[in-house]
Amino acid sequence: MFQALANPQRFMDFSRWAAPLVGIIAVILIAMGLWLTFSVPEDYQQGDTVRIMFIHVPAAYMAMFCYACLGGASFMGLVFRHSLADAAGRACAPLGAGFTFLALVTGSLWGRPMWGTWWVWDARMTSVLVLLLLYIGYMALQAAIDDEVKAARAASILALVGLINLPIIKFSVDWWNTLHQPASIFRAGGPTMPAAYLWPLALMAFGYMALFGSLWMVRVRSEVWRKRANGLALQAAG
Amino acid sequence: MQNLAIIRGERLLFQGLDLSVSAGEAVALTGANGSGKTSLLRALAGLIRPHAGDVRFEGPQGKLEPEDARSQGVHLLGHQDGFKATRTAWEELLFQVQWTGGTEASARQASARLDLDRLAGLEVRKLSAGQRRRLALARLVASPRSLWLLDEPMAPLDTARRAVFGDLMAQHLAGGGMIIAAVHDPLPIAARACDLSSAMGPSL
Amino acid sequence: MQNLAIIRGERLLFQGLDLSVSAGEAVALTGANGSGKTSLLRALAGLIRPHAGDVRFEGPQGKLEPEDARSQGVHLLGHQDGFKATRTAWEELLFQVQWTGGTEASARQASARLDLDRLAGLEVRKLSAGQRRRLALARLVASPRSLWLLDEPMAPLDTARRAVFGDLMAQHLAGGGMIIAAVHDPLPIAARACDLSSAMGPSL
Amino acid sequence: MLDLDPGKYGAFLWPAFAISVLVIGWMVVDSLSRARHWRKEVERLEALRSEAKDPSRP
Amino acid sequence: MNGFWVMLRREMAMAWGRGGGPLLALTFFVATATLLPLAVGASPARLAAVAPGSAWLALALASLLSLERLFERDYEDGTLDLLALGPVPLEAVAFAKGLAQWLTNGAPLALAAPVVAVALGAELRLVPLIFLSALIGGLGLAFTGGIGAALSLGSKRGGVLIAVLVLPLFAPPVIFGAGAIEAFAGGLDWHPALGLLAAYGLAAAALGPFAMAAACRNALS
Amino acid sequence: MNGFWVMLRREMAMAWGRGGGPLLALTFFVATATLLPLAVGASPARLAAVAPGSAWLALALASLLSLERLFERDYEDGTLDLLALGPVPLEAVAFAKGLAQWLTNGAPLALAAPVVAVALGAELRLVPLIFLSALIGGLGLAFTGGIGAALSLGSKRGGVLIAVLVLPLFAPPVIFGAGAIEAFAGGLDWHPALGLLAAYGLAAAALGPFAMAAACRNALS
Ligand code: HEM
Ligand SMILES: Nc1ncnc2c1ncn2[C@@H]1O[C@H](COP(=O)(O)OP(=O)(O)OP(=O)(O)O)[C@@H](O)[C@H]1O
Ligand SMILES: Nc1ncnc2c1ncn2[C@@H]1O[C@H](COP(=O)(O)OP(=O)(O)OP(=O)(O)O)[C@@H](O)[C@H]1O
Ligand SMILES: [Mg+2]
Ligand SMILES: [Mg+2]
Repeated sequence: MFQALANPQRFMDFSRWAAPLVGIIAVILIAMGLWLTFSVPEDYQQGDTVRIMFIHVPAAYMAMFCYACLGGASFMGLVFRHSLADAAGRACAPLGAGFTFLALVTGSLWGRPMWGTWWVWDARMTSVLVLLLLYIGYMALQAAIDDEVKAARAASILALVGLINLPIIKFSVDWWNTLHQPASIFRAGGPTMPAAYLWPLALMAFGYMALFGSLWMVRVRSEVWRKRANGLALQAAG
Repeated sequence: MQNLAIIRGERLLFQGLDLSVSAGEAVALTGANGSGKTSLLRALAGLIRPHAGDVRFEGPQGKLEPEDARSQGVHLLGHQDGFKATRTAWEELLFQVQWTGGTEASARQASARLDLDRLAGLEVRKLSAGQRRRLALARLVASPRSLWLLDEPMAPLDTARRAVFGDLMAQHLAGGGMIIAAVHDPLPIAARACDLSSAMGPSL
Repeated sequence: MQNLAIIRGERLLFQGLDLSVSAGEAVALTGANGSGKTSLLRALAGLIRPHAGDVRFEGPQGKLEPEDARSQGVHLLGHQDGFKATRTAWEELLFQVQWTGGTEASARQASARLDLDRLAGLEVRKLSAGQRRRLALARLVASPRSLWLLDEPMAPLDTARRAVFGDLMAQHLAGGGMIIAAVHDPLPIAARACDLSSAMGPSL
Repeated sequence: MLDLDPGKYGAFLWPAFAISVLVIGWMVVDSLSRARHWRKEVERLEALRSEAKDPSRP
Repeated sequence: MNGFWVMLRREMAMAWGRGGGPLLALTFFVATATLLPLAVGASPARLAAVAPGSAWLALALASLLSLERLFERDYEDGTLDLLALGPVPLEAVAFAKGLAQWLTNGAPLALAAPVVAVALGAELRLVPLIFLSALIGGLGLAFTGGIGAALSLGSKRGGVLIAVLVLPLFAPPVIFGAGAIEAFAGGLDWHPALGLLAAYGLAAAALGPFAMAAACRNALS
Repeated sequence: MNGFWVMLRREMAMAWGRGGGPLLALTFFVATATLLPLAVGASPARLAAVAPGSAWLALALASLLSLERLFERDYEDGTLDLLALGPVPLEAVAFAKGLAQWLTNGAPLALAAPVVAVALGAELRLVPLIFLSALIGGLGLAFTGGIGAALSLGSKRGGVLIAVLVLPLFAPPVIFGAGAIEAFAGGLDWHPALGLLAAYGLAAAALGPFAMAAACRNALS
């Protein structure tokens, strides 16, 4: 799979139909998820605010998932020196930053009615903020070095170093007792959430994932084109 | 502007040096390593203060204030050329030219003259040693100042470019300019020799 | 250590360059500005990765790993000499010598050889261009490495010092060393010429 | 059966959804417009090149 | 005066140039403000009390970091030689540099300061004053900071040396700026503190360039 | 391993060398700690609450400032070329640099941290723990900071970019370090936090050199 797609031309051929297809799947999943989001009963404790969960939790998962992808792409780029891997990394970062931002904002909008505060500096939230800073650092570093190959390699090193933040985010709720919920889905012993909430959550989560997949492919495509355009411009300049 | 510079520098390195340069004249400063060529050029530019003696400038209308003469009539090109590694060659050239009193048009001309047009968009960091030196020389050509103080200007240039630079210097002199250049190899133009080694103690 | 280096570099700058140097041989790299002399030297030192082709080193006992050969057998002297402006000449020399495998005694000898003893206590910042270059050359002499990669080594030296440096190079070659030097002026020793301009497109 | 009245929590619920729509919308628009821009650029440069290569055409 | 504009334009271009410019300064600001609660603990009451002051502290430190490069690069690469031989005196060059520093770093930081303060728990009504004091204060920080940057030219440990030279000079604006906010929050008269802050900024802008130019000349000779 | 010692000795000599060395770092530390009360107001209760944490914050920022020079000078003046051709791999060079940074900056700052904290009003019984946590934390700060310094080589705005890259990496040690002190002060178990701090420092020292060396090679090429 990786070998096959590592060839830019083959990737372009594949993503040409895959990107729109996955995009359509994303729209369908999110539409169904939204429908369920507003039709499940209120939570007896949290009331209507529980509906924020269906956009908060998927965004939070995606924030971490994108960073994992970024780490994977960075690793491939560093080891195999493949330009498509660099493009893959570059494509992850702004999307990941977007989802992280959403996780922060929706979490904070949920925290106000639930905990009575917009923001507390607990470990979970802070480590998510650190994740956003890492995304920004990745993009800033890439922008600050002009040589593209060097920029990509430097940013990849940073991405790999930043990977340690992922377990910190994941386990922060277990290591420190904080305001934030402990894991109720991905935990040893199975999910503890009512099934009625599990469905919209799963739909939204997969919808977000598909959306990311589709946009990621679009962005990698534009990276490939950008490289090609730069090459052509250089040729034209002699 | 036609200047006449009368110079009497005196430093621990050398004493009682007398040197005067008039319009159209070139001086090739020679001397062993450490004999004070660079120091002399910097003293002429007013960057260091001579231990004794003084530097005077004269224009066609008589004496000039050293500050005015230096801020309008002197180009100093030392080992360091003042280019920012991450800006493009053209951005840097344009700034240096405008700063020293030239215009965008003259910068463009100088860039053509020194064969820099194809390098204009490159970052300075990527230029080779000789390309970078040519960029520095372009400033001298683009903004007219009458006294050029050059510190080993030709070292990194290849043979063809040395000839071009020789032409530029000859043209500057023909236009009434003055050149004082510290060199180890002979200049490609006729120049009065001034050997600093004779004015000082043992070489370092 | 007696090395045989076989080099096949290939870059956007030049293609299909083949060059091999064996013990006791010197190569004078020439070429117009921007023809890739500096890039070639850096590629030989392993600092940049050639676009295609590879660099091989051979010792008396056959092939050497490039890493080992470079970490023990190569001296690179570029435009930048790696001296800290605010440390003294001796401190810097001693560090560079020890780092490249020499000893304090050999540093002392090299300093005497290059006439640096009187400058040893000065801060590097205060050295003149030629004095500083001599300090850099002292490292080559003090720690024995067989391949010298030199980038315009002689530009700032005065005539007397060029002769001294010529002797040093001759001695290095006589001891089985190798030299690849990028130059614009001829070297003061017999050297095989290698012109990069011929292997590339139009000069920049 | 859609429950679109979150009561007193509307002030938190709706902004959360609105900002999600905005950010996701931005991601979509930015990705697509970038791709479009560079695709156009490649096409333009390729057209230029084929013109240059083919001197018979005006 | 043409030379002054050439200089100012170059400085602005270099600061805003490719790579983000003020964005990076902002990010640093935010990050510093993030570490504070981690360090002093997350209790909201405790944080809210120190919020405006800490925003000011972060402002001063963020300015400090971007200051180091103000002259050093130009000194090392020979630009300063060129600047000394230009059409306007070094004093004008120094003024242009300070001004550009204020416009490209101080102003964006002033925009961010209220946001950070509110995030740390400051009251919303403080926002305009925090912005204003940060903006005015930035002027003083830029010009006094420039003095430190020029003085430490050619020294071995520029960064830390600047900090040591400059922090005492930063104390008054921090006192006045944070004091004005404190006074306003406590319902007291905040005008005198703000006036002092403005006076300090203007004095720094008026006198700083002379000190900077003298320090540069000294480093060159 | 001889090369490693040569390198370590040089780095230490340059840091301690004429011009102050750690003294300057200490002064910066003290000055930052001085600005804090100015910024947040001098009320003793308020200050005492934030004292140990602020000492930690100042520690992180002081480390940050001295980091900028770790690789940049060597990169610009060609020393890094020489180091790349030395007898030991760049990873060992990076380790020597990080270690020297810790010994010449981290250790003195760790000595000063308790003093500053007490001056700001922390209780005396906290002193040993503040020292210990600052010392251990300094290891993590030195090595993660080195990563940022190496990554930003060859970029346009070294100083601020380092801050942006490094501050997120500084967050965990600040959390653990300040957390340990907080726990101790509150009578809770402070061992886990200190253990995490040590783990972070050791992991940084073990893995950081690889990242630094990779970044340096990348910058050189
Ligand atoms: C800005 C503040 C917040 C941030 C940064 C944040 C971050 C995160 C992250 C990263 C996750 C996924 C972690 C995992 O997989 O274990 C998550 C999950 C979750 N969050 Fe938040 N959160 C915030 C506020 C809130 C609030 C206020 C609530 C509810 C009152 C909340 C409820 C949840 C729930 C229920 C989960 C799912 C946990 C699971 O099932 O694993 N979050 N949040
Ligand atoms: N700041 C200083 N303090 C003390 N001595 C200095 C200082 N600057 C230069 N020197 C000494 O002054 C002498 C002259 O230096 P200068 O750079 O002028 O020589 P030069 O003639 O240009 O030599 P080269 O041909 O090597 O460039 C040298 O011996 C140098 O060591
Ligand atoms: N990082 C880079 N990116 C793009 N081009 C570069 C880079 N580095 C060097 N070049 C280009 O490569 C060419 C060769 O440069 P190099 O420094 O090797 O030349 P040189 O033969 O040493 O010239 P000189 O005699 O002027 O020193 C130059 O045209 C230069 O502009
Ligand atoms: Mg000289
Ligand atoms: Mg060269």
